[in-house]
Amino acid sequence: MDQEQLKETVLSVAPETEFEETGGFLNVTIPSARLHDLALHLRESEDTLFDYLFCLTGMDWPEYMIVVYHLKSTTHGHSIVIKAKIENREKPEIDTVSDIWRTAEFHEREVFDLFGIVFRNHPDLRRIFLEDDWMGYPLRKDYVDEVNIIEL
Amino acid sequence: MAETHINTISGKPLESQEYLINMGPQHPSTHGVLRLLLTLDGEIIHKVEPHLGYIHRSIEKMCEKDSYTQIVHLTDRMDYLSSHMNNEAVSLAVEQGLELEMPERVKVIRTIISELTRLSSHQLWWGVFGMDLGAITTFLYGFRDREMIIDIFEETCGARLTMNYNVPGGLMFDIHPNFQKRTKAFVAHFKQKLPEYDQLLTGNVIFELRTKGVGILSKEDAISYGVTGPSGRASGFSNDVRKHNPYSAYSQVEFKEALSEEGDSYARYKVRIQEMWESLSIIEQLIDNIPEGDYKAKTKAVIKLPKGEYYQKVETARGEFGVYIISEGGKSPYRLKFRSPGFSNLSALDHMAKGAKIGDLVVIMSTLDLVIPDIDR
Amino acid sequence: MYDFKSLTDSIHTSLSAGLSPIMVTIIEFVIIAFAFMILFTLLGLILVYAERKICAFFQLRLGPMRVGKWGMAQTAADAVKLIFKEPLVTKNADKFLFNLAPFIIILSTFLALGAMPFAKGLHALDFDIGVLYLTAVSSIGVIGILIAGWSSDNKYSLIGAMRSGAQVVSYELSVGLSLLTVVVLAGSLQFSEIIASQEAGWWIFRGHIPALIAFVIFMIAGTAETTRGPFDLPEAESELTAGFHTEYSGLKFAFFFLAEFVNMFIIAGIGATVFLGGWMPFHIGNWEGFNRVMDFIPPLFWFFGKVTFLIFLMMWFKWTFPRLRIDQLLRLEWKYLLPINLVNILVMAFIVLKGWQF
Amino acid sequence: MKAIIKYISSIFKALKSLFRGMAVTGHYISHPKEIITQQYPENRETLKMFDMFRGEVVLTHNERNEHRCTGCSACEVACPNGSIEIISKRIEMPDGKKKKVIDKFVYHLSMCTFCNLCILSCPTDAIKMSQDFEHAVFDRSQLTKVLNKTGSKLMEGVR
Repeated sequence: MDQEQLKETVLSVAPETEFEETGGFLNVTIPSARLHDLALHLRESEDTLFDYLFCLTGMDWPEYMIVVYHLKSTTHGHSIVIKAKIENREKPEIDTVSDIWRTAEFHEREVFDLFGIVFRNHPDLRRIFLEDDWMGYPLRKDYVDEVNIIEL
Repeated sequence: MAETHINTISGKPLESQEYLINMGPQHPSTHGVLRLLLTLDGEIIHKVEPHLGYIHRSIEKMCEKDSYTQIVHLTDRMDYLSSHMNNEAVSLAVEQGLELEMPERVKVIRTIISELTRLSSHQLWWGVFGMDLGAITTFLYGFRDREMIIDIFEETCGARLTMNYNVPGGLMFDIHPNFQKRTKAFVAHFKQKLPEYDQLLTGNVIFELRTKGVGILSKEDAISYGVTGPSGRASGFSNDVRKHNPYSAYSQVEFKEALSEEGDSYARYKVRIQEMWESLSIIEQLIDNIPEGDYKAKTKAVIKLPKGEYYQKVETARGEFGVYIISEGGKSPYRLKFRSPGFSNLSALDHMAKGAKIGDLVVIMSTLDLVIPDIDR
Repeated sequence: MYDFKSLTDSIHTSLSAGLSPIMVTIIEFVIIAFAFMILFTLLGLILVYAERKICAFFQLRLGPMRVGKWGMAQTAADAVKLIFKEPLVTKNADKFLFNLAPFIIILSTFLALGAMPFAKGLHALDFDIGVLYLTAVSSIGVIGILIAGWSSDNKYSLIGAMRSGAQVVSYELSVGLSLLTVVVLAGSLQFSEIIASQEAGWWIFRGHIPALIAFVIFMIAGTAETTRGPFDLPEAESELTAGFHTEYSGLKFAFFFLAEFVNMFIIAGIGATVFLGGWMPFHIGNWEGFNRVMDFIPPLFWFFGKVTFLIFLMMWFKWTFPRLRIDQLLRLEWKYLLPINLVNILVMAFIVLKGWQF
Repeated sequence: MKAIIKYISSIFKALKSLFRGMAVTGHYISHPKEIITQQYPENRETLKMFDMFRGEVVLTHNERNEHRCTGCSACEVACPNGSIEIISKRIEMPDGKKKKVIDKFVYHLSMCTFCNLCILSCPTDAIKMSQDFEHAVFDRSQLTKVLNKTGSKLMEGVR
């Protein structure tokens, strides 16, 4: 599928989508509530068949948070980047996609650990790198830790 | 799990408990500080729960403060066995942002050193794999051959492991005059020694018993878990970045993507051995054809990436390594994400080890070729 | 020619001259006990050094080189270190059993060592059921391993102990049966008679193929019984860290360590005695001249030469092969070694019945 | 019958594969010339590192105890982990002008990752990597070094 067709497919599921082409991929920004439906559609639909989630990134912007999903189809060879925008920066929540791609289970735990984004329906949402009693979420931009972060 | 067995004499149910074992963080076969919480029933594994973070250094956070030239040396310390490829990924991502075209010489040298790194990583893996199986001698044989590659690195790049030879915009220095001679000597040497690897392990009946049918990962699962690299290719998941998205000089060389269908530990082993042959062939094709030219493109002293997003993936010895840079136009990235192959490969461990025995777990872990700093970052 | 009987007899007579028979027996006991203790220590030191050197040469290394010329004093230095090391006991360990286990293991090796025929007349315990005795006492060691694993309150140790229980008990069968094959040939369970029966040639050459098969099975099962690689599952260090002796340190660990090496010597010793003629020189049929020359080499050299060869073979196995998995290990015993062994004994019995052996 | 033949042939195949492995190790034990390990530290005299090897940062001095460091702090900026600290001072030149020179070139070996970025950034080639690799000391404070020798001064003509 070329990018135009992909756009149409995405629009048919999530009409309020914004598109952007950067970094060699088609970037799709959607509200977080739409994510699971879109992901499931892209995974299951015969024309798209995005079966390989190769990168899952959390991002902290001043007003909102974003979870980025890099998808690729091993049969069709096309790629897409979904950016799910979470408006509530203080208590971010989003649906898990670990039921669609198994690898997301670990990656979502990592994002939860470092950004504090809660993935609803995740089978085992715990901190993965840090200790269970760690305060705060280190990769957030407003995280301060005077002991461990040395400013050069 | 806790099943109820009936005492055959008294007829009363026996109570049994789950047997929980901490494998690691100090354990000879976790190769670093990986901690696995095993749930056992006798020798049989019911659940493997990795507990990570013992060597988490928050490299992604550090990158948000560093300049692009400084970021490169941090990637050495993630997957230290494919440090050159990691460096290359960051350099390529930055060059993509700067829209720099590399001189041919840089591309070829980067490819040769990448393949040498892959070879050295696979040699170490082979040695360690034998050791995990109990054949400790292989460890030294693998290291003997690896030492020659490390010497090449030391002479050209200045360090043995954490080379930091790539810089955004080219290479740190030109290759050493001895580079070609040494590399050719190594290729000739290793072509003789690689059959010995087969003789010692591949055909061995005990080795086949230990690996065949152990830790089977189907193609669907490999894709779903994002298991890449030789581990994924052994399941039939064609994912070689060098083939699908060629970078550096990979489009100029002929090589086969080592694939297998079985998806068991033996297939993963064979794929890696096959990859060593392919790497040797790639090096042979390039080593005499290093074009003349600059070893570096012109860059500004302070590199500032234009606002935007850049994703670059390379094939390391462990799989697909991705660098995702989000730049706001400054001299350091707004956010930088490393997609490390080990992390995704580890996520499949529980699935693969279910129902296997303790001895099998060691084999599965070893054939996944985990490098812990790569997982923890 | 080299008969130690005259030496032992002269000691006995000189002691009997002035002492009561009970005192003589006690003094003789003490002498033998000292001799065996010295032998045990020497064996331990030499074998550990040999293992480290041989393993190093297999692995393109030099091995210990620092302490003494060519690192000769390395094991002695290690022993000194182990003696002065603090004996640690885990908090919840069963202290009594924990301390008892190394002694049980060392006891079984001592008992087995006693029945070793080193040379003509140099033989502490020459029972008429020597083979039976040896297989019996050498399996006491597994009780020590089980106790050690159970009492150290360590989950790895427990798994290691359970593995070794299953392993040693199974392989005991093959060891016994492969020895029986030769017993059928020799017609005696007494070691001295088994050796004497090989005067015309060693059983491995005279017993046709069944003897050779029995020898191969004995070597495999014997290696398994000493829990050495490739059958070192109870202490598989890449799986169970150190298996049943994970929690032991200092002198108690040294006991386990020594016992492993002396057990290897015992297995090689039995193999040499039963299949390769023990101290009996290499004789070929009726070549008088050749046999005469061979007789000039002292029997002690023959015995230790054969044992060294077999030990080297066992080390070669260990440093070449990967380790088996526990179920494969048991499958090897019950599906391969045991049936082959049973058929082998039948064939051998048939051969003996027909008088076909050389 | 077929099963029995298969059983027996599997045994022979297994034994053959084992012997093949033993042949490899047997080859190496009988060829002691193949031994690859070195006797360090006995071979200290002959052990020479490659010229490119990055051991530690040194400030080169010539025989008149002069170095080329102008104290521009380019290396300090380039260093990713703060291993280099340059403490400069102002001295009065004979002609009455004040000039900035280095007082102390402090190098924290314990923090250095040997990435070579400082060497590349130096505009006057004042620092280089030495091939010394024996860094072990008994006290951590010894790893903080002052690289400029006492009494050294800037080489003529370097600016």
